[in-house]
Amino acid sequence: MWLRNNRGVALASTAALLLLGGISLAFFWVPDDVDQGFSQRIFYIHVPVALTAYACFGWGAWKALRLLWTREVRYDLESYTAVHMGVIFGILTLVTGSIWARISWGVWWSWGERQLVLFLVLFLFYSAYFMLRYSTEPGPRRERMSAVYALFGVVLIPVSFLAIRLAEGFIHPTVFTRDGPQMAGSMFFVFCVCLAGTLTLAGALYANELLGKRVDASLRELEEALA
Amino acid sequence: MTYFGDVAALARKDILLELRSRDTLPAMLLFVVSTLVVFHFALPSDSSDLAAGGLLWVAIVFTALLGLTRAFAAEREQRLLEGLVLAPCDRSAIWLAKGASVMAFLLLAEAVALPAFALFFAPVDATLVAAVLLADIGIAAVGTLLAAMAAASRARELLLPLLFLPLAIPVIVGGVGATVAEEPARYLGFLALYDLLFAILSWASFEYVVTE
Amino acid sequence: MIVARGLERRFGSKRILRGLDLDVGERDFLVVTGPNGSGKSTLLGLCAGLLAPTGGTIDVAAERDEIGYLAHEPLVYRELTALENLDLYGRLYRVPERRERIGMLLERFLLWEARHERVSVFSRGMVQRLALCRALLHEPRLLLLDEPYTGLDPSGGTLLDSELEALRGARTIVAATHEPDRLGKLATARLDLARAA
Amino acid sequence: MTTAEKYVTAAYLVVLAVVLLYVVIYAFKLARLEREVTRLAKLAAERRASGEVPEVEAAEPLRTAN
Repeated sequence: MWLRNNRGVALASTAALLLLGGISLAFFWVPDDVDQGFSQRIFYIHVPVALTAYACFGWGAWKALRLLWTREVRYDLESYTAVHMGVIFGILTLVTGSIWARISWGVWWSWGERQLVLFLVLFLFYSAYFMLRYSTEPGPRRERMSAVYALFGVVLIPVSFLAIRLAEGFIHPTVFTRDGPQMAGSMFFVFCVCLAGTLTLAGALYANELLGKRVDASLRELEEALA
Repeated sequence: MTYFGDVAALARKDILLELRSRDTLPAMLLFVVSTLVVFHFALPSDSSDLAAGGLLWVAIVFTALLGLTRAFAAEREQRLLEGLVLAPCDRSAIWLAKGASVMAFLLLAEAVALPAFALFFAPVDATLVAAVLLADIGIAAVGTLLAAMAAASRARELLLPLLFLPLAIPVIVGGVGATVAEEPARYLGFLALYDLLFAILSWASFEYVVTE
Repeated sequence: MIVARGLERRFGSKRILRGLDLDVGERDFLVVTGPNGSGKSTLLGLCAGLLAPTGGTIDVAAERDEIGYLAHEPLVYRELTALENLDLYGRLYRVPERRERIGMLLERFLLWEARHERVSVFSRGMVQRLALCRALLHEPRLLLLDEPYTGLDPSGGTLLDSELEALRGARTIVAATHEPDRLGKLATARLDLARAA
Repeated sequence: MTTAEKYVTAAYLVVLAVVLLYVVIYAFKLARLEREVTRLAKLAAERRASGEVPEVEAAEPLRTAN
């Protein structure tokens, strides 16, 4: 019962523990990568953040699907909040990925880095999602259009990924790959801790943001009742 | 077969409207040729045919965008889409008919653009034509759905390119790949996959975009 | 025919209808009155299925092809002729013996002479008469009329009077108007949205 | 600290900074909500003082609530 009423608190504290642990392990415990040395340690934040962003977009699309199925209005806010979180984590992916490109190849941007390019496309796509919401009157029509657009997003992710792989065939050959030797067991463990940390962090932010948006909406109702 | 009867009636209406008002197709034709001429001056003289092939795709996508912004112009002015939505026909028939007319205009524009491209820049082969046809399907399918969304928003013409271009990037990749790569088959396959996925998705979701 | 409970519709933060209960029986003639912005058109849109309620429920016991809706806008293409417009809708509504039905309606509403002219050259009254033809085309069981007398000249008004007289008791009719006098004598039920709100 | 170490640390700090930025933005939002609640509470109190009992529609479910 306590857990249900304080989901945000539980998520936030779990996220704090996991992330603190994961980051400490990533810095002080895990051995250096054979090829990339110390700089490989950025992997433990960049990749979990990217996967979390995908998870948020997927969660948003799932809520969108639920909205179209059930017509229950609350799914609109949930889908919107999930996409919102996805964009925050997407921006983080772009920034950390850019830093990684700087360490590895000395440039801030590399079109050869698939994940980075994909997140740029997704960033543009989901920015348009916000434009769509802002330029439409709130109501059932907007809820449904946003939901359809969010669903297009999860189809666009694999399609774009494929497109970016194919584009390497003619834009420029892949010189750098990060598919190095198999991850050592300890590396994989740290990666999992960090991934769990970012996922719960996203969950905590999502729960908070959703709560705030609901309070906002309820206040507006109250204002109308009192006016 | 009433479904295709509905589609035919609706598409016929769109063609008829265009024949009467003549405001979309001439604009598209003029636009695509102008774009190619602009590209001639934008390309340094020693750049390869490959670069020109890439620009052809930019021209096609932006010409399609021009047509798409006009796609629901007649319906939008007097909320006529409501009239169509009220009719007992399947709502996806409205999408299919509109998509077909968008595609017809796009094909006509390309019937001018491809010979012009061959004349100005580089020869056009069967692969390129196939890629253009496949790309048109995807562009018309996704674009029609997004045009209906944009028509319901306040920003309208401004919103459509923002919604459409991120979704058009895979089309550009497939098209340019088929134009310049040594082995175009997999790019054509990719375009076909895109068409299939997004046509089904748009067909199934159009109803939700135009109803409440 | 139409049952609404606690019906509410808002547009953004603006609440147009709130807690409306409504029962319209088979073959009733309901006249909805109220000032501009009181929700007459919104109510008709909800009945037609164009709008979804944001609260409460509404059940309309008619399929889409049994509803005729005369909207605020005429819902006809300006660049098509009267005949082409009705032909398009006739096909979409799968009207049996389409040509005959269209011809009959055009004659009854004095548009036969103008059938090959584009709607863009029509006068306001002609457009409204064409919109009426469009709404009546498929002989709907439920007729929703939004300000049906708007733009009609006196003769058009008389035409509509006799048409409604004939349909009264045979069809379910919901008509919204801000001047209730003319429709008042036909009404079997009334709803004043200014008071209901 | 080597360059690599600096960059890696920077990447982790960026994540931290964005989360903190979010907290700041959220604080502003909370402040706004707090102001509105205060205003509405005052409004309700005035209503009660003037003898008019506001018709609080408790039964009406909020559109956005669970």
